[in-house]
Amino acid sequence: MNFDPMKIPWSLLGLFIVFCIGMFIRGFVPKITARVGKRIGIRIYQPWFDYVKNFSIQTSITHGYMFYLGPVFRLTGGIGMVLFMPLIHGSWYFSNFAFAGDMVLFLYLMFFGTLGMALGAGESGHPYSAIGVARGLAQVTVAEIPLVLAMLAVAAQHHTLSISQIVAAQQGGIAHWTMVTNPVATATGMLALLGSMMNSPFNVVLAPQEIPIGPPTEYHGTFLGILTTNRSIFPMAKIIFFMNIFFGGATNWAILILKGWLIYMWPVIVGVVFPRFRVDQSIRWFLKVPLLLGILAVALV
Amino acid sequence: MTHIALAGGALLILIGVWGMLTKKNIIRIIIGFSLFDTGLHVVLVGLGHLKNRTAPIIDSDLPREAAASRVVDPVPQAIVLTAIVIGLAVTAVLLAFALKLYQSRKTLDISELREGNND
Amino acid sequence: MLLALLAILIVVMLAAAVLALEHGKLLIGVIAAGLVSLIASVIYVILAAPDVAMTEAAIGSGLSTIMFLYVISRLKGDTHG
Amino acid sequence: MINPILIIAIALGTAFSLGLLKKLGRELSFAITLIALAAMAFISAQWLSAFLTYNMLGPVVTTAGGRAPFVIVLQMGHMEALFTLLINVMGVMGAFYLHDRLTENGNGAMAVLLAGIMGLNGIILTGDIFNLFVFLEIASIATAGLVLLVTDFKSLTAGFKYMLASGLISGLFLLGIIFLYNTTGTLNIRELLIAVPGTIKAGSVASFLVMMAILLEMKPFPANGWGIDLYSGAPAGVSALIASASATAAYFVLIKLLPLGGTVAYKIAAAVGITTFVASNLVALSQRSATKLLGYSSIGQMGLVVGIYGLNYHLGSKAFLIIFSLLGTHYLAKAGLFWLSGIVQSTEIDKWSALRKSPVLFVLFGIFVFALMGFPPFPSFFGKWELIMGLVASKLYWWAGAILLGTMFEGIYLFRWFSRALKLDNQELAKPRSTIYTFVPPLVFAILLFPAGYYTSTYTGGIGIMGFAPLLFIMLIGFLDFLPAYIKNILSIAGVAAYSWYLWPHVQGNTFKIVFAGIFMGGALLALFAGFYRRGKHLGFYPTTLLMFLGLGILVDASNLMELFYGWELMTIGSYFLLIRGERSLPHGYSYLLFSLGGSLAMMFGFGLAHASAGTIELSALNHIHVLPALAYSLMLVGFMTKTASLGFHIWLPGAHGEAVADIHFMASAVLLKAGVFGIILVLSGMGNSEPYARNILLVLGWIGALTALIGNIGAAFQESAKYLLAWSSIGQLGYIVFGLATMTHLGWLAAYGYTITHFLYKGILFLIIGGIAFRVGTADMYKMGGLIKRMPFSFLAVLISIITLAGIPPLVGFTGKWIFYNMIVSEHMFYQGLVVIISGIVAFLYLFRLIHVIFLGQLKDKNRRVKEVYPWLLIPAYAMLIGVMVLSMFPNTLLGPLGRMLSTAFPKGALHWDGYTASTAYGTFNMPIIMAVIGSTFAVVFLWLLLANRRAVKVKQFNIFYSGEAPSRPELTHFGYNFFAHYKKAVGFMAVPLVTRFWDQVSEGLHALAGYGRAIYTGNAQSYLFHIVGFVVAIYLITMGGLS
Amino acid sequence: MVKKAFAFTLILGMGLLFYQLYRQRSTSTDLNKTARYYVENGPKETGSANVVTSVVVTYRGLDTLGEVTILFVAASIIGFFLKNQRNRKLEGAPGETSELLHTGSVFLVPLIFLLGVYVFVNGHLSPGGGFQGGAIIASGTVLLFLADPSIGAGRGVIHVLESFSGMLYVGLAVAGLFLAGGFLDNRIMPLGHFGTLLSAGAIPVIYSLIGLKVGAELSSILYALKDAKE
Repeated sequence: MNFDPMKIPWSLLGLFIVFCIGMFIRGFVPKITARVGKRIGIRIYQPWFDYVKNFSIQTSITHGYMFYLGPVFRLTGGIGMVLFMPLIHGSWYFSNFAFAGDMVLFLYLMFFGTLGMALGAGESGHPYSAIGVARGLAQVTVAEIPLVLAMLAVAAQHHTLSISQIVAAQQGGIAHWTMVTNPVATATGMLALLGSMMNSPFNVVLAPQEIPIGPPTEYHGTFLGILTTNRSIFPMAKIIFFMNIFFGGATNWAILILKGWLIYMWPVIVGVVFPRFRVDQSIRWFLKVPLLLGILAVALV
Repeated sequence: MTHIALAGGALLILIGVWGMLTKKNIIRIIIGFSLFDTGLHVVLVGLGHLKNRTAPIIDSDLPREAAASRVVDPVPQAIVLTAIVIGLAVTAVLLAFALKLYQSRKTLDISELREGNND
Repeated sequence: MLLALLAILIVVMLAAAVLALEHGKLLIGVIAAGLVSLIASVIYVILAAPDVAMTEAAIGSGLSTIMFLYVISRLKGDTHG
Repeated sequence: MINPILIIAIALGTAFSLGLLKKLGRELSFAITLIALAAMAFISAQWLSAFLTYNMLGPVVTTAGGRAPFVIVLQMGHMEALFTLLINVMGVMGAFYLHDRLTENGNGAMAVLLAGIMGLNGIILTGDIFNLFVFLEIASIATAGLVLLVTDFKSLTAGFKYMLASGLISGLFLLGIIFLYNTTGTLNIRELLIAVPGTIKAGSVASFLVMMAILLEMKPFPANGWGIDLYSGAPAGVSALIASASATAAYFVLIKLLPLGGTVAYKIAAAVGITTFVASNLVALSQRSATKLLGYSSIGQMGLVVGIYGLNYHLGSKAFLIIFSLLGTHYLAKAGLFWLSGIVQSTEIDKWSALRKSPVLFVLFGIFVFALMGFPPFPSFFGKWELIMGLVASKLYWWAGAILLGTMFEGIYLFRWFSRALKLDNQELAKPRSTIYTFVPPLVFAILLFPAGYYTSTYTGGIGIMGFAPLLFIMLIGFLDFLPAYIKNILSIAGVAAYSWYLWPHVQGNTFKIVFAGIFMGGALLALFAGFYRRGKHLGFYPTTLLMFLGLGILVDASNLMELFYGWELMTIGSYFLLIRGERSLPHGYSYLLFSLGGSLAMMFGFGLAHASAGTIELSALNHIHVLPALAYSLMLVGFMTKTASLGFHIWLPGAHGEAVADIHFMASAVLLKAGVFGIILVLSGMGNSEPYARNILLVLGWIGALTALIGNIGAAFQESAKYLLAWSSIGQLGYIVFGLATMTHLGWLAAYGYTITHFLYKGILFLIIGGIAFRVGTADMYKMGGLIKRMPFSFLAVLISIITLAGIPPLVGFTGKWIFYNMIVSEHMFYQGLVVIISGIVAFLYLFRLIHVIFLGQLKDKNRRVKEVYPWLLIPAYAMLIGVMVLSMFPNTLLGPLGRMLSTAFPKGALHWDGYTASTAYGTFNMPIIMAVIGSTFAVVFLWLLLANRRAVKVKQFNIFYSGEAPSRPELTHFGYNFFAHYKKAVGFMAVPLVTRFWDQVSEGLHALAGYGRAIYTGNAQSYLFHIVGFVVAIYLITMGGLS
Repeated sequence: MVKKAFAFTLILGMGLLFYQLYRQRSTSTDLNKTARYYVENGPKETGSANVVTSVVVTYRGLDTLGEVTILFVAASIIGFFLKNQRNRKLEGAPGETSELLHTGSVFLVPLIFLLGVYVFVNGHLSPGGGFQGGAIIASGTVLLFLADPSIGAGRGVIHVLESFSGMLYVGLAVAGLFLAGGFLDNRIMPLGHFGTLLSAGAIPVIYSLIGLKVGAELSSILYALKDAKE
C-alpha cells in the first residue's frame, strides 16, 4: 500500500476524535473516583476549560531550545502513535498510516515521547524533575518487558506483527479475541499496562510532581497546554493499541469508546485498591509475576 | 681385570656423587667431585684394557707388526689424559670459587651460600 | 696375582674415598683424596696405561692435592665438617 | 673459501697472544679481541653466503692429515655456517657490549671470552664426539669465568652452582661417550650415527647418557635451577651471551646428537622440552625480578625448540624453518633484553619504567618483547604459526595445546612487565645510563629482527609484500616522531589514503569486504582528522595507530588464514599501545593484551584444524572443517570474541576504552571492535548451520550475544563516567551483533550488518564528542558536568541524534535494526534470547538518557561557565557521520538493499522484501520515508506553533534558578546525576555484579599459586640442583628404560 | 636424614643404570677398528713410538689444543678473579722458611725442571709427555714457592712463556695447513728415524710447547691460589 494524500485529512480527523475521547475520559474518570470517595469532583468538561486557559496564557520565560523540544517531542510521540494506529477496523478512512509501520514501530514510538518529556524536564534545570524522570524511566523500562513478551506471543500467534492484521484475525465474535484465544498473553499485557498508566501502585514517579515542582510547574501556559493535549492523546493511543491487540479492535467509534473506557478503568480500579510501591519494589514486582506470565505466554505459542 | 676395574670405578663414581649430594661443606663437595672424576677415569681406562695385553708403546719388545694383537686400546688412554687435565682445571676453578665464597660469607655450608630469597 | 693386587688396591681406594668424605678433619679428607688418586695411578699401571698413570700421579695426586691444601690453609680454622 | 678451522686458530692465537699484549694497553687488546671475533664472524658469513648462493655440500675438514674417521674432523655445512655465524655475531656484539667490564678485568677476561666463543664454534664444527666434549668444557668453564666479570656474591654463587652442575653433567656425558666408543669402535659422530642403530640394540644406556647430558645442557625442567641462577646471577652482557650464543650452540649439539638415541630420544626430547616450556613459564608468573624472568623465559624458549626438534618428524619439511625462526627470534630478542637489563641497572621489573626516560631504548624493549611473543612481523610469528599448523595437521593436539598454554603464560609475565614499564611512575627513578658500547648492540639486534622476519616470511609464503612495505612507512613515521603532531597527522592521513587506494580494487565487488574496508579505512581517516585537535608532539601515537589500521587493512585484504592472522596480530599490537595511553589504563591495557593473546592462540589452534582439514590455508579452509569441527569453530569464535568483548571476555573493555581520549576511544570502540565482527562473520559463513554441532555452537553463541547485550547495557547504566558508560554500551551493542549473527538467518545477519555500520556511525559521533567534552571540561564524570547545552549546542544536537538512533527510536535508522530484530525473533520463535536482547535495548534507553541529561541539561557548573564548544576537528568528523546517519535514516534501503542482495546468496530464505521504500517480511512492514514524514511534520508543526506562541518569552539565564542545595564538599553524593539509577541498581543490580571479573581473578590467583609451588623447587641451593640433575637422569632412565633389560 | 635417604635412592638408581651400562658393553677381545688403525698406522704415519702420544698430539690433537685452552682459561679466570685481592694486599709477608728448604730448593728446582723437560721431550718415545712434564715443572714451582713465599718476579716470565708457547703451538698447527696434510699435522718436519729423539716430525716440538704451556698455566694457577689471601 502506498501513500495517498487523502490520508492526511482523514487521519487528522481520527486524531481529533481520539483527542476528544481522551478529553472526555480525563474528565469522566476523576469524576467517578471522586464519587466513589463521596466527593463531588470536577465537572466532566473541566479539562476543556483548562485546555483553553492554558493556551491563552502567554509564557514569559524560556530556558532554551530543549525547553521547547521537550513538549514537542512529547506531543509528537503521542500524535505519532495515533497516526500509525488503525483506529477502526475495516475503515479505510480511519486506518491512518498503519500500512507504514507495525507493532514494533508503535512500541518504539512510545519512547519518543518519553524521551522528549524527560529531556524537557531536564532542561528546566530542576533537580527534582530529574529525579522523577529517573524513576519513571526505570519503571517504564521494566514494565515494558512483560509488554514486549505479550506482544511477541500475540504476534507469533497470529503470524504477523501488523496491528491491522491482528485486528482482522480477531473478527467474528468474542471467541476470536486474543483475550480468549491467548489469555496468558492478555493477562501479561494488562499487567504491563498498569506500569505505564501512572496510577497507584506504580505512580511514585509522579511524586516529585506532586510536590508542586518539576515539569508541570516549570511548564505552564502553552507548554502545559501541549502537555495536557498529550495527556489526552497518549493514554488513548495506548488504550486503543491494547484494544486492537487483545480485545478484537473496534469496528465503529462507539465500540472504540466503550472498549477504551473499560480498559482505561482497569488501572484506575487497581489504583484505588493498592497502595503505592517504591520504584525498586515495582521493578522487582514487574520482574516477578508479569515476567513469568510473559515467559509462559511465549512458551505456550 | 676389566670387571674389577669397572666395578671399582663405578663405585668410586657413586661415592663421589654421594659426597656431592649429601655433604654440607663445599670443600667436601669438591672432593666428592674429584672422586667422581677419578672414578670416571678408572672406568675409562678399565674399558680400554684388554686381557693380557701391554701398553701401546712400540719398542724393542714390541715390533710394529705385532703391535695390533698385543697392545691395549690407546684411545681411552688418550681421552683420559685429556680428561684428567680438564678435571684439574675444573677443580681449580671450583676451589677458587669456594675460596671466594668463603671469604665473602665466612662459611662453607652450601645451604647458606645462596641469596637471601629466591627472587 | 695381578688380579688380586688390583682387587686389593681397589678396596683400599674405595676405603680412602669414603675416608675422604667422612673423616671429620678436612685436611685428612684432602690427603685421603690424594691417596685415592695415587692408588688410581697404580691401577693404571696395572691396566697397561703408563701415560695415564704418570699424569694421574703428577696431576691428580700431586698438583690437585696441593691446590686443595692451599685453599684449606686460607680457611681460618673452618676445617672441620 | 677460508678453512673453517681458522675460526678456532684465530680465536686461540689471539687469546694466547693477549698475554703478551698487556703492555700495549687494554683498549688495544679490546680492539684486537673485537677484530678477532669479527674475523671469525666473517669466515662463517662467507661460508653461509656461499651455501646460499651455490647449492653445494659443505666440506669435511680433517686435521692431522689423517684419514677421516680416525682423526678429528670438522664439518662445515649450511647449518654449521649459520650457527657459527650466529655465535660469532653474538660474540662481536657481546664483547662490544661488555667493553667496560672487559677492560676493567684485563686481558685475561678477553682471552676467556675469546676462548669461550671459540669453544662454542668448536662445538658446532666438530665431527668428533669427544672433541665436542672438550669444546663443551671450554665453553662452560669460560662461561663460569665470564660470570665473574662482576664479582659479587650473586655471581659467585651462580658461577659455583653452574660449575658444579656442569661438572656432573659432563661426567655423565663422558661416561656415555666412552661406552659408545666401546660398543661402536668410533668417536666420529657420522660413523656413530651409522653404527648406532646396527650395533646397539634399542635402549642403549650409553646413548641414553649422552642424550641426558645434551638435554641437561638445555636446562630442562626441573633440573635447571642452576641455569636460572646463572642467568640472573651473571652480569647482563654475559647473560646475553649465555642466552644467545651458548644456548644456540647447545641446541646444535642436540640437533647433532639426538639421533644417537633413536626414536625414544625424540620422544623424550619432545616431552622434556615442552614440559620445560610450560613449567618454566608457569613458574615465572610469580617472579618480580627481570633477570630471573628472562632466565625462565630463556629456558622456556629453549625448551620449546628442543621439544620441536623432538617432534620434528611430524612437522615435515617445515621443521627447521620453525626451529630457525623461533631460535633466531630468541637469539636476537633475548640478547637484547638481557642487554637492556644491564642498562636499566635494576632487576626489579617495576623499576623498568625508568627506561621510558630513554625513548629509543624503550622502543627496543617493546620490539624485543613483542618479537619474543611471536607477534608479526617478527620471525617467531611465522615460526609459531607453522608450528601450530604442523602439529595440528599431525593430530598432535595435546602438544599444540601445551605449547599454546606455555605461550600464554609467557605472555602474562612478559606483558605485565612491559605494561608496567610502560605505565608506572618513573619520577623517582634515575635515567638509565647507556654508553655507545651498551647502546649499539641492542639497537643492531632490534633492527635485525625486521629483515629476519621478512626473510622468514619468504620461506613460509602467505604474506605478500604488502604485509611489509607499509611497515616501512610506519617506521618512517616512527623516526619522524620528533615532529609536531599536525605534520605527522598529515603524513598519516596521506598514508592511510594511499593504503585505501591500494585496497579498493581488492575489495571492489565484494559487499562484505567493502563494508569492513569502509569502516576500517573510513574510521582511520575520520579519527586521524579528529587528531588535529591535539597540540604538541603526541609521541608514539602515530606509528601505533597506523600499525593498528594497517592490521585492519590486511585483515580485510587477507586472502589466506595466515594473512588474516598477521593482520589480526598487527592490529592487536597497535591497539594495545593506543589503549594503554590512557591515564589509568595500565591494568586494562594489560588485560586487553592478555585476552587478545589468549584469543589469538585459540584462534591459531582453530586455524590449525581448518588447515588440517582442508590442506590449505586459503580462506576457503574455513568452510566445512571436518577435523574436530566443533572445537575448531569454537576456538576461532572465542578468538574473535575476545575482540568483540563478548560476555566472559568483556572485562578488559570498559577500562581500556573508558580511559582512552576522544579520537582513540573512537578508533577503539567504533572501529576496532568491528574486527572481531569481521572474524565472526568469516567463521560463521564457513561453519553454516546444518551440522548438529553447528547448531549447538550457534545456540551458545546466541545466548552469549544476548547476555552480552544485557550485561553491557546494565553495566552502562551504572557508570559515573561518560566514557565508561560508552564503553559498556559498546559491549552491549556488540552483543546485538553477535546475537544477530548467531541466528544464522537472513534477517539476523542483516541486522548484524546494519548494526555494524550504524554503530560505527552513531557510536563514532558519541565517542568523538563525549571525548571532546571530557577534554574541555577536564573530567569524564558526568555528575561534574551539566547544563552544557548552552555552551556546546552543536555537540548537543549531535549527541541527541545519535542517542535517538542508538535507542532505536523511530524515525531514525536505529529503529530499522530493532524492527528487523523483532521480525526475526517472531519468525524464528527465538523468544527467550530475543527477550533478553529487547530488554537490553530498553535498558540502553536508560543510560542514553542519563548521558544526555546529566551532561547537557540541568544546572551548569560554575567552573564550566566559560567552557568552549568542542574542537571543530572533532565536530567535523562527527557531523560527517551525522549526515550518514540521517541519509540512512531516510533511505534505509540504500544500506539494506545491497546488504540484503549479498545475504540472499547465503540465506535465500526470509529476505527483506522491498517495494519502493516499503520493506516487509512475512510478519511486518515499515516504510521509513513515510514514518519520517509523518513524525517530522508533526514535530515541525508543534514546534513552530510553540515558537509562535512564545515568541515574546524572555530567556532565563542558566544561573537564574536557585541552586538546589548541592553541598560543595562531596558534590557527587548530593548531585542528582550521581548514582542516577540507584533504585534500578537496588532491583537488578545483581546483574552488574562482576562475576566474570571474579572468575578471571581467581584463574589468575590459581595460576600464581601454582607458580608458587613450582618455584619452591628452586631453593637456590646448589646441592638441591645436583639432586635435581641426578634425579632427572634416574627418573627418565627408569621411565624409559624400565630398569633392567 | 630424609635427604640422605633420598640421595641413597638416587645412588641406587644410578647403580642400576651403571649395571645395565656394563652389561651392554662390548666384550670383544680384539682392538676395534679405530684403535687398530692407530696401532697399525700410527708409528708409520707419525713416527711416534708411543701410540698414545701419536693419538694425543696428532690424531686427536685438536682435543689436546682444547685441553690446553681449558687450562689456559682456568688460569686466566683464577688470575683475574683472585687478582683484586692480591693487588690490595702487600706482597706476601716473607714466611719463615728453613734454611734447609731454601738451599734444597736451589739445588732441587733446576733438577725438577730438567726432569719435566725430559719427560715431555721424550713423550713420543716413552710414557709421559707434555702434561706430565708440565705438571712436574709446576711442582718445581711449588717448591720454589715453599722456599721463598715472597717470590713474585717469576710471574712475568710465566706469562710470557705461556703466551709464547701457546702462540707457537697454534702457529705450528696452522703451519700444518700449508706445509702438510692439515691442521696439526706433525709432518711439517721430517719424520726422522723411528725411535730416536729427533723423530716423529713436530711431535716433540709440540709436546714441548704443551709441556711449557701446561707447566706455566699450572704454575700460575697455583700461584694465584697461594696468594689469594684476604
